[in-house]
Amino acid sequence: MAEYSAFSLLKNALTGNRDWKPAWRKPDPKPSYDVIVVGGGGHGLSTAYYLAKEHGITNVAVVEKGWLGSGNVGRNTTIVRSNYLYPQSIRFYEHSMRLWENLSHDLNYNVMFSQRGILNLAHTPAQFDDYARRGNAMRHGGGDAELLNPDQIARLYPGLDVSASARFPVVGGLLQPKAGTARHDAVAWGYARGADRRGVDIIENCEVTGFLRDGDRITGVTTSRGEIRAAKVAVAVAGSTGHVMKLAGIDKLPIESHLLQAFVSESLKPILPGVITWGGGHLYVSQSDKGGLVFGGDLDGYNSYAQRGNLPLVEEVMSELLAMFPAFARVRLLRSWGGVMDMSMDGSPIITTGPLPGMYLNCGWCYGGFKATPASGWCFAHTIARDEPHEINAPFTLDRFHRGILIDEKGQGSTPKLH
Amino acid sequence: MVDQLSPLGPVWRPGSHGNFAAGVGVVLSETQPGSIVQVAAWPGEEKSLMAVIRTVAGLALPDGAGGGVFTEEKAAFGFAPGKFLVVDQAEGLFATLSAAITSEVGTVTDLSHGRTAICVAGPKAEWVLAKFFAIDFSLVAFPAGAGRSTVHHDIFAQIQRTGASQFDLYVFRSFARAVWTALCHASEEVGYEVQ
Amino acid sequence: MLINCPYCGPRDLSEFSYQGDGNRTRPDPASTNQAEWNAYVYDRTNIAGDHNEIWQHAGGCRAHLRVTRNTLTHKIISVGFARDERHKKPHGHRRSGAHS
Amino acid sequence: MSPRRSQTGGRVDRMRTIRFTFDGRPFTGHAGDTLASALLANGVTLFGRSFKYHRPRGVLTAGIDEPNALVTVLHGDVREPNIPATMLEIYDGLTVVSQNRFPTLAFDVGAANQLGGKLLGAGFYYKTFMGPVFGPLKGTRFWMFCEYFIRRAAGLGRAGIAKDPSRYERMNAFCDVLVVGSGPAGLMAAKAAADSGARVILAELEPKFGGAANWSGETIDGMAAAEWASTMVRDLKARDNVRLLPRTTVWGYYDDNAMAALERVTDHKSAPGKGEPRHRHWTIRAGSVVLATGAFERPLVFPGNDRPGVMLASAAERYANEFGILPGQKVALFVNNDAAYRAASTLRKAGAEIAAIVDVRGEISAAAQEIADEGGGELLRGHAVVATEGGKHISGIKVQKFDLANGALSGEARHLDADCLLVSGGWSPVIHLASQAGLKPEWNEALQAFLPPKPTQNWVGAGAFNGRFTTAEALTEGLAAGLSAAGSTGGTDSVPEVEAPALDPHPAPVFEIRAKGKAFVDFQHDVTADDVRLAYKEGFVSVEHLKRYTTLGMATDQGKTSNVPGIAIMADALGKPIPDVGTTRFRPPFAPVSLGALAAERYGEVKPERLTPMHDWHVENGAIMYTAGLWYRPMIYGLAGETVEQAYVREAKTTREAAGIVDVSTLGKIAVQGPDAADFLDRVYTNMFSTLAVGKARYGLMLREDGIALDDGTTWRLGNDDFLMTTTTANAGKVMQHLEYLLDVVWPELKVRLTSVTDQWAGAAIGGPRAREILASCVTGTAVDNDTLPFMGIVHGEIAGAPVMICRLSFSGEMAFEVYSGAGHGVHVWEALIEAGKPFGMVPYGLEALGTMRIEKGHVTGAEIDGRTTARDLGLDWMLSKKKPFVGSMMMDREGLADEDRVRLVGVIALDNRPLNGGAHIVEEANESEPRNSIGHITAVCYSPMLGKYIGLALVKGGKKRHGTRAFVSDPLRKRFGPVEIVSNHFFDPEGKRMHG
Ligand SMILES: Cc1cc2nc3c(=O)[nH]c(=O)nc-3n(C[C@H](O)[C@H](O)[C@H](O)COP(=O)(O)OP(=O)(O)OC[C@H]3O[C@@H](n4cnc5c(N)ncnc54)[C@H](O)[C@@H]3O)c2cc1C
Ligand SMILES: NC(=O)c1ccc[n+]([C@@H]2O[C@H](COP(=O)([O-])OP(=O)(O)OC[C@H]3O[C@@H](n4cnc5c(N)ncnc54)[C@H](O)[C@@H]3O)[C@@H](O)[C@H]2O)c1
Ligand SMILES: Cc1cc2nc3c(=O)[nH]c(=O)nc-3n(C[C@H](O)[C@H](O)[C@H](O)COP(=O)(O)O)c2cc1C
Ligand SMILES: [Zn+2]
Repeated sequence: MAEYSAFSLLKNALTGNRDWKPAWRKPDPKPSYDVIVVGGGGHGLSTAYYLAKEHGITNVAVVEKGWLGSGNVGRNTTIVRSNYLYPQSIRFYEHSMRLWENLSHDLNYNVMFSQRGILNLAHTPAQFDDYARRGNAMRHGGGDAELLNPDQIARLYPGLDVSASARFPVVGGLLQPKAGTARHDAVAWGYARGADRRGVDIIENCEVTGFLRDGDRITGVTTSRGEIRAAKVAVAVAGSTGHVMKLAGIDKLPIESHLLQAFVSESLKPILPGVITWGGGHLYVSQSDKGGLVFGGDLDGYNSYAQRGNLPLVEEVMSELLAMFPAFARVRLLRSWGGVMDMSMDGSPIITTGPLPGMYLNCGWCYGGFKATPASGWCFAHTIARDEPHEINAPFTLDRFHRGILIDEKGQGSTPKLH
Repeated sequence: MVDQLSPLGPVWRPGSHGNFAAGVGVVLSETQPGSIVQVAAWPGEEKSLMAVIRTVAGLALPDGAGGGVFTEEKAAFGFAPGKFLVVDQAEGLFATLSAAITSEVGTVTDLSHGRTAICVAGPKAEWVLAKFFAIDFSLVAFPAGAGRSTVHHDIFAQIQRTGASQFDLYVFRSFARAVWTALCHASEEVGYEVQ
Repeated sequence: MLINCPYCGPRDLSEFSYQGDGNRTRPDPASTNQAEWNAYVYDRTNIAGDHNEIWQHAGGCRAHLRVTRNTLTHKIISVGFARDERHKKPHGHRRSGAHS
Repeated sequence: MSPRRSQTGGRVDRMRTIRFTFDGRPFTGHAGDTLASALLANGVTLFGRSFKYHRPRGVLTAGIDEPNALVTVLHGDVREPNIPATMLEIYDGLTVVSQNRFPTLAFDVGAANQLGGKLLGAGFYYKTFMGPVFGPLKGTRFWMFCEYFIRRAAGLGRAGIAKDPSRYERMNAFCDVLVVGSGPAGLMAAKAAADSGARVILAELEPKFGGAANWSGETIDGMAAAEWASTMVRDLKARDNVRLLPRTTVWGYYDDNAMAALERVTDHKSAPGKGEPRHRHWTIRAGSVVLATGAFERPLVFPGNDRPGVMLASAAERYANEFGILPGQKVALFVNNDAAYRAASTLRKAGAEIAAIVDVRGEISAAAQEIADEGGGELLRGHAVVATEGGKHISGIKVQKFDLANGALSGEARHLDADCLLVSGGWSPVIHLASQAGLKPEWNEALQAFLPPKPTQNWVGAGAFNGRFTTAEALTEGLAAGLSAAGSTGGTDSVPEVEAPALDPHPAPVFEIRAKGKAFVDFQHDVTADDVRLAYKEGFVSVEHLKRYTTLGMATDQGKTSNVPGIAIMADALGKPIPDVGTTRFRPPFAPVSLGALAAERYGEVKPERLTPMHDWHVENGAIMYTAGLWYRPMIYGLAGETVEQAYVREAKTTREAAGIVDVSTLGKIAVQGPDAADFLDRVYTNMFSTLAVGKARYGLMLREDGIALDDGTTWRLGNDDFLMTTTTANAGKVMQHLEYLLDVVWPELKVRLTSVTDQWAGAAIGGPRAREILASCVTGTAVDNDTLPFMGIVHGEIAGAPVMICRLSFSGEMAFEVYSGAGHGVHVWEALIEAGKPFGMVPYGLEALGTMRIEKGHVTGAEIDGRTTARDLGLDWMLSKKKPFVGSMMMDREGLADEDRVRLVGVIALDNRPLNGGAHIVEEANESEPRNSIGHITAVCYSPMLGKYIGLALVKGGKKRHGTRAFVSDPLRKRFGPVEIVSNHFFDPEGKRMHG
């Protein structure tokens, strides 16, 4: 019997819920491993899981400086989509989408992946064409996309201001039906449990404070819980990339750490069927299963490792949300928070071997890495196991910036705060 | 000469509005100066530039960031390092200043059409302006004559205090109608009069 | 966050526009050193701690400021005009000219 | 038995009756009542249903910490859900409905969830609903099917979809000292700071200032505490340097003492005054802050502790003293500390019978003992409540002996009648604001409470906030805090005398009574003590995991009453001290804030409108307006019965055949002035400007630092040191910032000034074969013939008395001129041109015709310069000077940007004579059903009146090499597939004969 099922729930309910096991063990670090994954976020955990599952590498430790999932995986707006423009991106995120679609089964853990669709609103004919370009690119890359007119949109989203008198009237929208949301914490916990059950050591409260090296080669890490050696050290620390890589002597990277705030309203009865974004600025909103409106917008716009933002952005986001849904003026903000984003110079990620021998790097997720969690771990595991990228992540190199082979979805160039 | 057309158009509604039962909180007006000129000194030339302003416009600018002066007809204030806005109810100031300021000293830019001047006056002027700008309008922090550059979201504004409870706002002409509408809206609560 | 503009005084964050890492030096316009250019355009120190950065007082005097700010706490340690800092640098920068 | 209003007492205005409805039933209350107090006065104790099990719930508190009594306020169609009844001041016409119940509050089918019991424990949904691995419900479908029902059961109130007509505003304030909270500590602090001359703001979330003084029943300075508070408030009100903000919750502590506060300006009124905002969003920039936010009382965790009729002791005291309400006739108390004894005394004096005081402690202070002695009722020391009895309201309790040392229960359970149970589990200082900066609060063992962290910002604390739970201490600390915040070294003020029973502020360390039955920790989210233990068992032991796994503290009250008990239970399970578990992270807002308030003045008008000088003319003359960024621009000037396509085709055709005029005032315009201006332009443009003669203009292209195209436009040399640069409408701001950065940061040695003069000039472009004649007929002061005004030449003249500057340049490809006049003269000049054009058949044209003509000419704009293309991609390599470096020159040739396989600008012609769409892709294969292998996309389309065909510009791999070849437009999104010919982007008059005339 699967460890988790309706039946096991019932059985445990009858026995007073006495027999549940910890979702993952709390082992002390061993002196050495085949692979150390630095960072117990979604990507680190899925990397460990796929190392074990796809490559049979189970002598793996995931070291996490705080509590598991305390980074961005535990604080994102949970949007999963693959509505990209460039073929490289479409291929990667479509791969992720396929993994998502079977993830709860694969992990025997309900990650509540719900394909409720994402709708991008367009407010000028030029923007509508731009979305059509992207939607068509998706269709040419094997993805799903549809264009909706304002009537169709109004029917999907009652309460949305589709009036012609709106400051930025809705002229149409791009819908990706397959997109949706997943329960962010469950993704971390599900991967952790999956990896744990396959033998991976998940070590919390274990901060990497330095790297062990043999000449140029990385041979392990020093941590707040002692030295740990490994043949391979894979870094997947998202917002902390700059800081952690400095510990390895890499002083500069095409990454800036920026602050992204997110917001949740009080619980409401269902009012938003899916994810919807506003094109007059930058805003995305959906409703959690608990009923809170979960939403966010732009970065605060300055380098930060603080996980905590400031008011101007809060006000900006609210004004945009209400431009869409004027009725929400009387809905109340319950909580706001911030995460540290590893913004890359073209807005696309990096999954690569190196930059030092014995090291592997996974970063540059900007604010879109949650949806990538399965594919990122899957590709990173491949890259670590085989010492070369899979063709799906081959374009996402570290040297592409200098070489000018950019994957700049937004066309913003090397201004990370604009991606 | 042809008169300048006000950008306020249909939103300019003279008279009293809003909750003025208990008196008018602010008086809003468009001052329509004939000349709005930006002069800017190269670093080190600020003093010579201020001297020219004194000779040409008869305005003795005080030293210090944001310093300014005003008379019935004219006004000048610093709003950025080495940069001043000089305003005259009469036209022609751009030509006079251009003639007087050499390229060794600085530059002169005509903004007579590019900026709209709005005056907010009255006991609630500080209160109304504080709804828009994150600067301290109290007299201690913002003395009479002084200038400030600030912004309300997308709308950039240069503001000179021209009285204990009077401010002149210079905003981009294309935004003037939006600013005016917003000012009227924000003033309703205290009652306002458009002159 | 309040940034103390040397001209305007302390002003709210909403008046400023972040212009990025202040540790970057733009190569001489005539430089043909590709690596230098690449580094200028793409590489960032991204310090977790006191960070040297450029802000423009875009909603104020529009001057660019060189700010030292702690990226862990957001505490601002120092502010000055970016142009002054630049003047203090040992090498003046050549005017542009033809490739040599 | 039920609560009722006592004959006297309280500070509601019994002379003023207020009518409101709850779930359709009419009720009355008095001015000064909250919905909670008014309903209690009417004997109502069932207020709502809990989140998960839909348990009946009453009111637990009297304030902002209320987890249970949440209601929805209706204003016609406009709904406001999840409002604590304890914070809702009643007014005539108030309409309230209960929530999270179906069909009624009393009979709710959702209550069946309770039967799920242990099945629905914390995190049950992670363990099931994965569904079958095959069949129609495979994969995510099954979960989505279940989710549908889960979502409907969850959620609390229902939001509406009708637009809220209210007004919201923001306010910026500056002060030396912001005092948050107006209890004894806050009032003292405000006065002390004000006395020392500081500018003070005092914010209080309640309608009345005074905090605990309003209901403590103590004596301060020989007056009733409430009286003392009123005196203080009168004194403060009279001062110029003090601003009092009632109904104002300070909810956010942001960097550098930027404090966010929400003032509920008119929520308590039947109708707002003229122009009055409903909520005002304050940003208060305070030199220093005094945090005097008091403390929240905590409930105890025991089976049945959520039954309506169970209430915090301090809340009951408040209902009695402030509202003249007896929450029950026969009141029992269950406490672990002294403070609640005062409540017993208060209620007894107000006329209630005290059934019993159940105290977990064996020993109590003399003061408490004294109160118990005078109170009648039994004092059961060393006892605990192990159950409550009753249905939707409490009718009795069960009590057992309790051993404080080990938490063991013993002896027979005894029944006691009670229609109200007051609980007190100690106090938690309101440290939320101080903790928002992220530092950890500090546990105080004696007080069994988390005290504020060390300051990281400029604040001082005072009173109960600091864990100083007596009024005397609050006053002393308030005075000191006020002085220190104001930077004053000493005042002459003395601390007022307090008369109060000498109760011991230290509670016994008891949080939970472990007996059989559901014992609630988080009332709103139905998190039980067993849920906490389940989380422990499954390894969710970090306090953050505990929170996320059980949702403890994630409800609308953010665990104000429940977090500490939950942490204590986890600590107990772990066998660790409470501080080792720690608190979860505090975040703004301290209490929920309306989104409308945060959008403030932007609610209803998210962005300002930007208008050209000729805007009104366009609208009056039939233009349909487009938004272009913040600007509005004419799309077409349609005639009656015309389609958009017919209109723009007519406009473009007329322009090419006679003349047309278009408003180009939105182009970005930057004055570039100074002796180094020409040098600077050479550096930032890819082509040369230093060689440009005065009185001439040149087309220029700028790259970004990374070598990608940034913007294009013409720059006019008006004087030796004086240039007028134009940019595209969309990029004006971006270009300005780019140039300012270079000048200020990179080349400060250059003497160049940049000024935005976009708004200074009105621009009208007039083009077509008759354009020159039209101009000649209305311009004075200059000739406009070929010699005086050659291509790219500039002249100055007048039109109808207004000075103008004319440059002969062309976007349409026609003989064309841009006429610039002062913006204030824009309409005047425009109308004169329109008048002059009449005899020549000139039409005004909009963006569609402009686009059509530029596509025919193959010019690029934002759709092609999209931040991803290089100069070469756009066919603009001819503009890349080899004689000088320029911004981007070293980066534009990198391998990825020089790649032959990149998309390049071409023209496309629809071979099936059907319209094309922007955003359509181009493919080589005639395979409509399986879109794949895109080789590029269409950027802009039109019907070309000159070619009589549907044409477009496209970025296609191979570019020029494909000229003359065929491909297909593939636009599956709009179901458009068909053959196209790829041609040069210069469709029309490629030699430019027409514009050179
Ligand atoms: C507010 C917000 C909203 C977002 N919304 C979305 C969205 O809607 N859709 C989407 O796809 N993406 C979204 N994202 C982005 C997404 O969450 C991230 O890109 C993604 O989670 C990053 O990967 P991760 O999960 O591995 O990162 P993290 O969870 O941040 O993992 C990195 C881990 O490394 C640990 N670490 C750091 N330094 C060390 C060290 N020295 N030693 C040991 N461990 C260390 C950290 O503690 C952390 O747990 C959002 C992000 C935020 C913050
Ligand atoms: N154990 C005990 O007996 C005990 C415990 C706590 C308090 N008290 C009593 O409470 C009083 C303490 O005085 P005090 O002044 O410290 O506290 P207080 O509770 O009298 O006042 C605090 C005030 O701050 C307000 N407030 C809280 N957060 C706010 C926010 N974010 N924005 C705006 N207002 C906010 C509250 O509404 C309240 O009015 C004394 O009278 C004391 O006896 C007793
Ligand atoms: C999708 C999502 C939904 C959330 N819903 C709630 C909620 O209903 N209640 C709540 O208190 N917090 C909610 N949060 C916010 C978390 O409490 C928390 O603030 C966030 O995960 C960041 O962690 P931190 O605040 O501990 O740094 C939600 C967060 C996310 C990402
Ligand atoms: Zn400034």
